[in-house]
Amino acid sequence: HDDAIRVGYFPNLAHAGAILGVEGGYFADHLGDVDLTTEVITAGPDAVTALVSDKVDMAFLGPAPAVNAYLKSDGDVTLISGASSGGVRFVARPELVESGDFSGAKIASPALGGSPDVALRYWLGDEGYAVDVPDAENGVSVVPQEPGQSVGAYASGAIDGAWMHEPFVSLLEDAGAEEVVDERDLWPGGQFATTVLVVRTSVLEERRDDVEAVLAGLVDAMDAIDSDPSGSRAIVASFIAGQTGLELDPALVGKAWSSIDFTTDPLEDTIESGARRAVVQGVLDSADLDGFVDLGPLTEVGGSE
Amino acid sequence: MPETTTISRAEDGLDRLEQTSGDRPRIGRAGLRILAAPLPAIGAVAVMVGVWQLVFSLELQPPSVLPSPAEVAETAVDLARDGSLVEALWVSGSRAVVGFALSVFVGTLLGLALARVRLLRAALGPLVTALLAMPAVAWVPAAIIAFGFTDAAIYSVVLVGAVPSVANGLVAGVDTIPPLLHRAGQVLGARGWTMVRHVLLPAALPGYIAGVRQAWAFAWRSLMAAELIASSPQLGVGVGQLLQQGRTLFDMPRVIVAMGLVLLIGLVVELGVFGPLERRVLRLRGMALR
Amino acid sequence: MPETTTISRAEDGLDRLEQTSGDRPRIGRAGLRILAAPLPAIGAVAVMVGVWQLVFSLELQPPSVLPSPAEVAETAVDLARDGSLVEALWVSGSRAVVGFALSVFVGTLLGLALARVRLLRAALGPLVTALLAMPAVAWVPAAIIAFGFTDAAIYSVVLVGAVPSVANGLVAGVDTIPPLLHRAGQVLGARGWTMVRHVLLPAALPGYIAGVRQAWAFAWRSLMAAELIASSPQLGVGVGQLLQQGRTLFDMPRVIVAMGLVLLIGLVVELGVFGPLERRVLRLRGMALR
Amino acid sequence: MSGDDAATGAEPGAVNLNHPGVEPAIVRLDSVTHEYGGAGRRVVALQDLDLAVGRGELLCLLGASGCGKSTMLNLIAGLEDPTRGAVTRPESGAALMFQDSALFPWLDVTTNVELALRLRGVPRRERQQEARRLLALVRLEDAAKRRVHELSGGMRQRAALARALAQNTEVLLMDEPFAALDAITRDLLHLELLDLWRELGRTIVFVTHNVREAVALGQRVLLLSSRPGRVIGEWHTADVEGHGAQAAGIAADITAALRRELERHA
Amino acid sequence: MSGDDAATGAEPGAVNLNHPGVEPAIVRLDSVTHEYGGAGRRVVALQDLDLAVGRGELLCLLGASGCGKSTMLNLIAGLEDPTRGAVTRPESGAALMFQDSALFPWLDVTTNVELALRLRGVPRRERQQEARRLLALVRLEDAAKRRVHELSGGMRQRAALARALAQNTEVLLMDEPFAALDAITRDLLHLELLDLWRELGRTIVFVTHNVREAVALGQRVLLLSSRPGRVIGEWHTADVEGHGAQAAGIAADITAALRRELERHA
Ligand SMILES: Nc1ncnc2c1ncn2[C@@H]1O[C@H](COP(=O)(O)OP(=O)(O)OP(=O)(O)O)[C@@H](O)[C@H]1O
Ligand SMILES: Nc1ncnc2c1ncn2[C@@H]1O[C@H](COP(=O)(O)OP(=O)(O)OP(=O)(O)O)[C@@H](O)[C@H]1O
Ligand SMILES: [Mg+2]
Ligand SMILES: [Mg+2]
Repeated sequence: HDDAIRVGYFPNLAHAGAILGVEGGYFADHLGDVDLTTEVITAGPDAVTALVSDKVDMAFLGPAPAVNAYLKSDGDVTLISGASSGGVRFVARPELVESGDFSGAKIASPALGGSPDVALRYWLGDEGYAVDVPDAENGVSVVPQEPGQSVGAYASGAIDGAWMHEPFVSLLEDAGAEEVVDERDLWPGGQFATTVLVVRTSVLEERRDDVEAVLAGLVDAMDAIDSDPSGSRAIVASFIAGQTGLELDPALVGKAWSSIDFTTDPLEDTIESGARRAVVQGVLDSADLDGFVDLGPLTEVGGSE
Repeated sequence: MPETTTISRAEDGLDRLEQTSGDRPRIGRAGLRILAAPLPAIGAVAVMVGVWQLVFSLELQPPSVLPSPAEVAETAVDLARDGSLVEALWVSGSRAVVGFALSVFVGTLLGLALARVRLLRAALGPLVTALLAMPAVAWVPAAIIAFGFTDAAIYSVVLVGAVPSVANGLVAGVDTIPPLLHRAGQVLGARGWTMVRHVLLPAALPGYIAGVRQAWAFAWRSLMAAELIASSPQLGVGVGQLLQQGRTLFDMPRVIVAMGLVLLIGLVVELGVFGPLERRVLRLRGMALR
Repeated sequence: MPETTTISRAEDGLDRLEQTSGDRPRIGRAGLRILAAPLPAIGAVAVMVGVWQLVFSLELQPPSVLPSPAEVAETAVDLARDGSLVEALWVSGSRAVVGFALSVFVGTLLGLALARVRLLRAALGPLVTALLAMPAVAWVPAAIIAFGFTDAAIYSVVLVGAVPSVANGLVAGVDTIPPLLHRAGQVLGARGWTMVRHVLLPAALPGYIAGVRQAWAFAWRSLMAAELIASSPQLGVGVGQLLQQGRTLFDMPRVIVAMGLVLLIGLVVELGVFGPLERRVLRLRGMALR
Repeated sequence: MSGDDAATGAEPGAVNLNHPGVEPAIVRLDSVTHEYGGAGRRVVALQDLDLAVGRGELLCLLGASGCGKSTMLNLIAGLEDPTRGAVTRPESGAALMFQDSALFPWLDVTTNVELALRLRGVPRRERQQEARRLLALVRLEDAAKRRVHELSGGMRQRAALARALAQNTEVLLMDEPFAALDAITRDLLHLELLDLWRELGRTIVFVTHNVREAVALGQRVLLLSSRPGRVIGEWHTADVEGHGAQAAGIAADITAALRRELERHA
Repeated sequence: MSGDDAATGAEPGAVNLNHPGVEPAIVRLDSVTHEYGGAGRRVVALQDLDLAVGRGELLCLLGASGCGKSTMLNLIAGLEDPTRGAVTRPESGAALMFQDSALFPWLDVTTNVELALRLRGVPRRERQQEARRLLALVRLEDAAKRRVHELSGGMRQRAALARALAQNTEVLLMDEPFAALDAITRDLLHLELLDLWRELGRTIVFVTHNVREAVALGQRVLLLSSRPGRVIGEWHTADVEGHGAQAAGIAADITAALRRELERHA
């Protein structure tokens, strides 16, 4: 097959496996003669659009958009690997953390129906708060918004806390917020999916070798992260800087990096339970993910599990 | 041989109605004309839907990417049933009207000041035009810092988006006033506000309407961005959020319904407000009779 | 008692230069005038920076939320040093120019068609105005579906944002042409294209320029949204991404630098292109001499 | 028709074709009615008007202000279509010099004239020279490079005249072309116009308020009534040229007819 | 100054103040020069012009097309400032009837006139009646509700006249006000204007190309030269009214002076 394989990913820390796979040449090594085309995407919806409309063959993205892509495309995509776990926490104003009472607070999440949003609402409900009933005695408002915006909103007093991924929670801590919950603590085994790799089902069927080559590259990249964390971190940080022109503060990168686990384990149970919660919250119509995950190729190349 | 033209207006059919009604309003047919005005536009939309159905039938894209008109209509009906369609129209529509009205007010004052005060024009004129190009999202951080998650934040983004456009339109309108009319006003003793009220504003009206029409678009686009500041129940779910939700959930029918709402509101405003207003203004001045 | 006015133009100081230069270009001083044109605008910007410094000094907001002018300047210098400032200006600037030029071309053709063909006007005119209000992000999915992550996707979003504005401007310009000039063209034997070329386009020019100026703003705003479709070293990092990155990490100095770039480009285009063009057109017609 | 007694010819409208020396009609209006405005505010500008202008004729039109003279020229030039009736227009179109000069404000005097030449199909090289010739004819050489807004009222009118002459059509319609000119310049242009008419055999319809001008210039003078506009008087003046007293007599006749017509409305 | 021999008075400009029956000057131009355009294309419209208009005078201005008559009225009305020299303007401003009617196209005939009344401070109730009176004066009752674009050229001019009269200022400047009117309507309006002048004691500066009109109307007639524009002839015509032969003689004089002036430039 002489068509290039097209892979999409984001320029952020949770995508370190993909970044390293490209920058370290691991994907290319395994693909051999087959060309690799990369698309650096900046927004989840665009990744889904590209995947479903056949503008990329595979994409790294969050579990919620991945589930969405699967459900909306009637199974046109298949989840074949995980890429990262953790790195999501709930931080809030110190006064609130101290009193442990969030009644009347405004808490930000990154996007309506995204995994952190679903987790936040679930947690709040679990704790006995009335979500989005601001007038109630124990009411809490969830205000989904762009993650970066929440930092400014916190600093100017417009929100009281946020349930988010790195590096935003670290930035919020810099602005004075304190940790309430590390989402890892809420999941059995301390792990839950934050980045996964999905592939167009037709590509998986027709070009299984190429898909397996990318997976093998990803496994190698994960190994490299394990064996040389600081070197990998430097490569990833410099890629992000080159891509976006944004030099991240090394201390921030270090802190965020250590709160993320890089693993090819898709942690499908956590994806499924996230989807079920989303259905309860009315974000999704169905949580029927039968056939979404196919770990055959990953097993083939010796990925974790 | 000389050519002979015989034309009898008595023979005019309904199909000549549009052509002759420009300078010849006919009593009794006026109502008919108002009802008939949106017909060609509706026809154009129908043709577009037809093309869309055709493309859909060719299966160039999977249905999840390019849904059929029927599916989108179904989504629209669903959204209408659970009230979110009406809510979105009401939330965004009322915000747009209020924000636009404020913008027209502020922009008109600013435009008048720019048009009349030479130094102000030199200092702020280029800045106002440059501001026109500022994307609405750029103002979002400032709006949140200043106003938090309130309607005030949304309105401030709308204002800063639409005011320069109104001001620019008015300045352009004033600039193209025939100097003779200005002089006539001077001779009649119009000064300061009376000059503005009785000469400059009416003379600049056609250009001003063109500017205000574009300002409506700026206001609406800014509103769509401002509505993404946050989706919170206090703020209500507008068309902007509907669009955003559709994008986030990769729900193409929802995206298309939201786009349809934008078009619908645009059509209603154009056919109901700007179009008739402009035609009236031009007709009374004997313009655009071609 | 009658009042007596004695005015000697020989006494005019430099401060009267602006006032008299409208209809009296002076050789030798022309160069001076071009150099002096941006001064008032620069003064206005300086005043704004002063106010900003004052607000900063009052410590109404923490410095992370409202950085000082000095800090922003530092960020700008850093970005300039590592070349990203120039890159952003170049990437977005070149895209804007190309996209805008395309939009003007397509929009002018569309506008002419709408202005001349009555049925087309009735069918598509309201739709074009309604499209004006469609936020650029709404087109992003369609652009990706059609073109993937390419420059074509970006340009398509820019076009669909700016073309309706150009077309509308031209239609408004044509609508406000004094009918007498159209008749004069008819009598001189101008028909079809010669009428358009020799009468309609020049006569509509002032209104058209006003429309094109707004279209530039639409094009630029759409570009800022379209640049977020994809970032890649091949495509380069534009002003839109710079702004987005600043927003993403709540890096206010970066946000403000990006906004400054938008303003800067806007000012350069206004002071270098639209302003002089408009003044020239109006002056040659004896308009806007007040 | 109170003005009829002042007319020297037969029934108005069809006359001129039987008149010796005038060729067959190049312009005809056959029971033309023209109305402006819609139901509520209809203005009948012309009613059942018959007119024939012979090829090569110089016809002067007189009439009270607002009686429909400009409307008639618009109909002949094809700028309006009659509400009822038929208009026969010259095949090659007609040049019309508007009552308001209607110059293009984005062009200077020379390019205004050159545009007319260009639209007529005159090659580029000849245009410049021809424009210069026409501007000299109307005594505007000095203002050749001025914009329209830099001209005085009379200069604007002369520029419009040059432009109309540049069209070089068989029929030339002139709507009060010399109203804003001083007596001497007007006399000069009368002579130029007569030269043009004689040498090139153009057909000219000339609207004026100056009765003496009409008598001096025209081969035939028509008087229009107002509300409704129709022909109420006709004078053949081709033969009175040079006969001062006779011309003065006709002028007095016409003025009297015009006065009667206006009194009828008072 | 080739026209001087035709003048009956002393040096132009200062004369009228010594002339019996003319009150002290209400308008003065003292060695006024007015230039249009910048360095490259300067046009000297008026040069070192002296003029004094007495309170209550009816002054007629004649001159070749483009000699600077409209410029002079603009200077007096305060629409332009002189390049050099001093202009003394009437305190209460001056009404100016422009050469192009300059009506407001967004208003109809009545509201155009009413606006002038309103800007003068006439209370709302009286405006309507006064506007109707003025429109009757100019014979435009029938077109009271028409828009400007629905008027004929002469009707537009009459509407502009009504508007200028509505201003009711001490000084009335009129720039070829009757050029587009038929002879009879013009005569009627001459009489109305003279009534106004006599009864209300207004000061009127009247620009025209019609020499006979100037002689018939004016107390004093000035002839301007062109390039540069200055006064080259002056005739006192207050006493010739009613004396047909004498008036005709002066008119012939003026025409001759005008011809000489134009020949000087040919
Ligand atoms: N805005 C202007 N810019 C440049 N030149 C001008 C301007 N207005 C008038 N002129 C010139 O000044 C001179 C005098 O013009 P003005 O209008 O005063 O003449 P006029 O005596 O009123 O002539 P007419 O009888 O033709 O109306 C003319 O040569 C004219 O071309
Ligand atoms: N566009 C129009 N709409 C309505 N009425 C009009 C229009 N144009 C002209 N009229 C009316 O038609 C009548 C004839 O007008 P026209 O311009 O032909 O008169 P005219 O003979 O040229 O007069 P003048 O000598 O004053 O120029 C007038 O009563 C005028 O008000
Ligand atoms: Mg007329
Ligand atoms: Mg003049």
